[in-house]
Amino acid sequence: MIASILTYIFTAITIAPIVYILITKNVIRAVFSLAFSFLGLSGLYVLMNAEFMAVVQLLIYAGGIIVLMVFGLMLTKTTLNKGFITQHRSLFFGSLVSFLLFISLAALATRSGFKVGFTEHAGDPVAQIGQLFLTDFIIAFEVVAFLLLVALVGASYLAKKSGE
Amino acid sequence: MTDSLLTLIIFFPLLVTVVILFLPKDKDLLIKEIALGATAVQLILSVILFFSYDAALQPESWSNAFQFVERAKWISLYLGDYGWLQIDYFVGIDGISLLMICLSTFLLLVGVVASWNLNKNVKGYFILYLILSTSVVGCFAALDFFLFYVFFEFMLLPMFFLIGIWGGPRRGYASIKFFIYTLVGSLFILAVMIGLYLSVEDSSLTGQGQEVVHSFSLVNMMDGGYITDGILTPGTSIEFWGMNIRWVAFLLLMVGFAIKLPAVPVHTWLPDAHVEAPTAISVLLAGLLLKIGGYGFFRIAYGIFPDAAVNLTYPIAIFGMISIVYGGLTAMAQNDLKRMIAYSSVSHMGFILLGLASFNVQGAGGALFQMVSHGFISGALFILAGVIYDRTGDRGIANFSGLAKAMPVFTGFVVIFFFASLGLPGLSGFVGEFLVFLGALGSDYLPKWIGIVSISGIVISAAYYLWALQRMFFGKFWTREKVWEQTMYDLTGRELLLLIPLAILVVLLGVAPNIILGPVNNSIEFFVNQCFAQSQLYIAQ
Amino acid sequence: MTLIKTIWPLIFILPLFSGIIGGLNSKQSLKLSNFGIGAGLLFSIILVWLLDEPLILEWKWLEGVSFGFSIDRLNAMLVLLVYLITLLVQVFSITYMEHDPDQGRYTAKLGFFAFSMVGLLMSNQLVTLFLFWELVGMSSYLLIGFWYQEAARSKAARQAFMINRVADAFLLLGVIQVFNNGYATSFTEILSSGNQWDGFTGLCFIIGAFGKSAQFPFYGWLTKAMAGPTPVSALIHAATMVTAGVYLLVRISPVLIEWNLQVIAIGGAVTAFMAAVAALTQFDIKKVLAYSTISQLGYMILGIGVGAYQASVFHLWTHAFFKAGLFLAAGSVIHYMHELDSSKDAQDMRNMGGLQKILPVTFYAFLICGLALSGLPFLSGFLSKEGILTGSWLWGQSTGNYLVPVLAFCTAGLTAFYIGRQILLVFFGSSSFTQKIIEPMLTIRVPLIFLAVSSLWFWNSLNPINPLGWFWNSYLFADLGATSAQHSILGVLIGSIGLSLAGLGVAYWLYRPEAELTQNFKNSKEPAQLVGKISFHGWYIEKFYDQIVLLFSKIVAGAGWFDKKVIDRFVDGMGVTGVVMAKVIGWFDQNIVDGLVNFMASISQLIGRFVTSFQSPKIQIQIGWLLLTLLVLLLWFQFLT
Amino acid sequence: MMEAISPTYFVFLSLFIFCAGIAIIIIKRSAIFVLIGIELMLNAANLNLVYFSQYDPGMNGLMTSVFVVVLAAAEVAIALAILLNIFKHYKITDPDELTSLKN
Repeated sequence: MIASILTYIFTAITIAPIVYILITKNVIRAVFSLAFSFLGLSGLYVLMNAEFMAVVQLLIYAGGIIVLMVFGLMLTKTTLNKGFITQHRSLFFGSLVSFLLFISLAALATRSGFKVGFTEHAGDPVAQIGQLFLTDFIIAFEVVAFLLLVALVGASYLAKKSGE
Repeated sequence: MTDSLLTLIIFFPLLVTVVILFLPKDKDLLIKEIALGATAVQLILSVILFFSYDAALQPESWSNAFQFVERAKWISLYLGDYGWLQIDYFVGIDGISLLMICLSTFLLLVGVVASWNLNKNVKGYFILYLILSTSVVGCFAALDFFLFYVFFEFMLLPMFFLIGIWGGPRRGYASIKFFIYTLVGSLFILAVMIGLYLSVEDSSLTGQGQEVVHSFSLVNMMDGGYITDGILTPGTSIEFWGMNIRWVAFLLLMVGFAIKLPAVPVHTWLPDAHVEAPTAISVLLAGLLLKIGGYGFFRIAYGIFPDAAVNLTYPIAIFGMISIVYGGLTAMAQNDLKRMIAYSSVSHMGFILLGLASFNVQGAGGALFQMVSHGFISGALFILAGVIYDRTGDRGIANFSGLAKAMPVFTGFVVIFFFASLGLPGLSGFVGEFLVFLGALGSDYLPKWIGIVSISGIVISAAYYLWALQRMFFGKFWTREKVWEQTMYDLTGRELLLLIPLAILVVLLGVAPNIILGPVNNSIEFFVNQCFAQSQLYIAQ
Repeated sequence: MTLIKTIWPLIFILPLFSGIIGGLNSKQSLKLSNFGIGAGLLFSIILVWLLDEPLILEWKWLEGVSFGFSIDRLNAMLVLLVYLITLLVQVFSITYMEHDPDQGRYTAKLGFFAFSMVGLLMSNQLVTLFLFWELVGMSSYLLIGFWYQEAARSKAARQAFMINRVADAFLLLGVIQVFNNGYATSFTEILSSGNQWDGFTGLCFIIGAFGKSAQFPFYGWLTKAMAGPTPVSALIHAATMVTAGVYLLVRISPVLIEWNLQVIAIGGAVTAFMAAVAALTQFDIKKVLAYSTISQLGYMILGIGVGAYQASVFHLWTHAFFKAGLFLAAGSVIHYMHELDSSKDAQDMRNMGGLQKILPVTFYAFLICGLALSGLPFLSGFLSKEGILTGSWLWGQSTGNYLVPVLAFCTAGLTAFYIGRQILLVFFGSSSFTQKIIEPMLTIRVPLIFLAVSSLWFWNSLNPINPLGWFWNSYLFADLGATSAQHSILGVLIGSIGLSLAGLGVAYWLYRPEAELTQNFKNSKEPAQLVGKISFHGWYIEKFYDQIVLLFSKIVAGAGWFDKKVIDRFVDGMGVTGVVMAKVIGWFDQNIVDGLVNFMASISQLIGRFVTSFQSPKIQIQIGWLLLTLLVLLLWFQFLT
Repeated sequence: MMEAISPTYFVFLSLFIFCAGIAIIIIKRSAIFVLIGIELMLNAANLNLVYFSQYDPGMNGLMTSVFVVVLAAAEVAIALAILLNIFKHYKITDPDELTSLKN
């Protein structure tokens, strides 16, 4: 019973900041509210017994990416505070598209009929993940590693170039 | 010598274009002489053709109605379950196309002489000119629908550039309009061509495999070489908007060729094209390209769908009559001489529609004669309009008066050709109109009042010609710009060289029209009787 | 004789040669071309003398249509008449046109006219007749508009041709009807086969003939034709061209059915009367003669209608002489007035008077021809007019329709009156001119004398009273056999003489030199009261043409009520119909039909612009469209398949 | 314990987040917002993956979502670097003005 209440709380925590992002014109506030919504999400992951995922979410998303964005924001703003205010544009068109998409995908989802077979997990999920990393997903693991290397080197090179 | 004469006539100018291609650009005079030589040779060949044409031939069916026939396999593809696609280079003439070829070669020669003092990139001009002459003569001689269509489209290209580059101030608009207008027309013809192709099989070639060999040959189409269940096979029950599919095909052809003719609702490209085209090109445009439309009616629309033609004589005659009266009235409203002549051509072309619709020998003979005589008269009229334009750069009727004082010889020719065009008997204009009226009033398909209303056409044409004559040529000598008064010198040698043969021809054809109608009479009679017999046959099916 | 038989077609080509020769060297052109015409005259005299049976020459012009000439007695005699009058007119115009710069063109045109007129008379097939009919129309257009510098003259020429053209359209319709209904297409066959034509074809021919011979609805053009030089008016619009209509009707009268003949009779009578009334109050010397020609033509047509076509041919013959004489005399008067001072209008009778002593020969010629016109006995006019009057009287008795004879007799009186008035006004009264010029002997006097003498009676028949005594009668109509045994009725005889004498008397009483009418004639203006106005404006026939044109353009244009000013600005005869209506159609053609084409072009441009808006550079919009298409695909596969 | 909340709830939640992400991308004027939008869409996907990997013994969903997260991080890094460069050069971050691909 508590779980469902917790789920509702956490969904509220994710949805509220998103709605705020939609409304606000201020970029800084949007970035921070994004961080909050990531918190809500990690809470949900916990409820779905994916503790590893929750931690990863918190660590990388809330910690890394948001910080990166703030940095990016700060560097690209010329004058204090004015630069953060943006305007909305083709409001009607964007909302129309997203709303239509929402409607049709929702209709789609309801018609697809999920069959949920509930299976209990055995053992510690994190160990299992670690095992899986090095067994089934070994190729993906190596590729991602390599990709991260390239990305970071590229990013730093680009940033450096803009540095001089 | 006479077996490959037709191919020679058609492709000789093409050979000469190859020669001109290698000449350096600045040798203007040499190029002009070569072009003159080419068209002269072409004229001589067509004169030989005229005299070696056997007028006494009494054909029974279309297959042996044509002379100087040359046939060679051009394209034959195997299209799987659609059987064989057979297109061949099939060329031949009968009386109707003989006259058209002689007219076109003569006017092409006149065109070259008319464009003698041209100085803007002469080489390009004459290459396009000779390509045009090939395609025009080819069009008249083609007996394969595909070949006819190729020449028909091929004619548009040089014409587009000739008007587009060497034309008057608004040439861009005029040439594009001309090109697209006629292109749309030819789409209709293309549709019918494909329909016919799918429903006609060439029995002589089916022997190869068991599949059907479809062919484009007009002779098969005319002689009824249809496969049993083809789309356009006579007696089909396929309906399209409530009309028999063959009638729809006939109407499509009518619209396609009516644009070319031009008939009234679709004629607005002609005045623009004429006003903007240089003199020589508007002579060709009026002399030849309008006749392709008329020839198309004779050979294709009436030849292949006589049953539809018989039933639709009434509306066609109405359109012809409207063209005559409407064309005449709009000609009266023009204040540019060339535009007035263009609209008078629309009115004269209405006679052809009327002549054909009367579906009897006089009507068809009159329509054919009108095509030939209009070719000469309108050619001369455009040269005359060109004379004024060369001297002053302006053709407004209201801008001149009393030209007779300044240019008496020029006025003499203008009077001759104006009276020829308004149908004064004794000149060739009258004969065509007289025969068409004879046909229209005597035909048992048309009510009398159509003929009577179109006779009012000759009064209207008299009105606008004499009005223009009086405003421009009689009265005190005055020109809008003072500077023009010095440049109004009388006709030069070259212009006389053009106008005298045309004047002689116009008088000769007026006094003795049998010179050209005599040899052609058998084929006209055969054309009308065959159409009638075929139509009864098809209707019976 | 056989030589004549072979080369007789040459006869109508001769004037063309003389015209061309004349045209080339313009100085002595008139003298040169006289030889050509003289040769033609000689040739025709021989022909008339030797001819016994009709000669026919025919060749195939078109399929089923042949082109042919033929000479029989009637047209041989008329050809002789044409050549004679042309010779006289050419001799006259040597002096008349001596100071005119381009005489060459004048001779060429005269030659061309003579060629087409003789061609018309000699043509046997109807198509040939129509061909020369139009050529005659064209040559009259060229001759009326000879002095083309003056816009008014060339406009008159154009209007004359247009009105002729309308009548010729009907003639063409008639000719085509003849071909289509299978009637006989040549005069020789008509004479022999004689199967009756249907009413409509007959009517078309009648309208054609009425147009050329300036009968009731169409006579407006003849007064306009006076714009041509006077010798031309004498030749064409008195003696030769206008009689073509009469000739045609005489030729086809055997095949016309009953009501057609009645139409001819009534048409002729009405025209004769109207023209005579119109001639009463004219000021222009040539206009009076023009109206009198119309009225005499009315007589001839009337003669054919009532069946007395021998009398009408006889009248045609005599009328040619005295009317040509009158015109040439008027020409010499105009020439004299022109020499005097060319500022004043040389043709206006108001500044003439008392020319009797100054131009004696002209006066006597004018007097004799005038009296011949008025129909006094001992003159040719009387004989032929008598024949027509008796014919109409007999016809009146037989058909009970007395309108025609009554009109004929009134016209006889009126003719006498207006010719008397003209003679008195021009030649008698106070002569304000002193300087006496002697007309050059040969060129002016000889033709006048010849014409005056020829209008005496003995040229035509021994007995001055009996209309049947015409020498040519037996020659012309021997083979046809005189139709009705005509005898001159005493009553008609006395009636006609009485009427002409009365006419002359009244004219003398009103316009005698000392009468107050002649005194203030010098400065009299247009008649005020209605009858005078009707007569002066020639029954408003020209105004009537303009009204038809007006009405027609209103009906056809159908554009609301045209205000008077707009119409008046455009009123110049035939042009009005075309201009007003054509402008509307011209505009329509430009904007609607052409506009449609441009509209199609602009639609494609519109669609083009709309589609490009999708590919806008903004990234977000592109993302949006991307998702939208994704959505559409989704829906398509999910819901619709 | 999860039966209380039916799977469609979570699907609807992730769907909402996804569409919000799209709306943000299209509506907002600043490039940063576009990045935010992308992050949201990725998270929505992760949510689904994680939720359904509960029922998958092989936990594939979880694995892929981890990879997604890693990639998202790399992607943001690169995006921001590019953004910095653009800002350096054009002084604007509004995607509308970034229309020419020259230099």
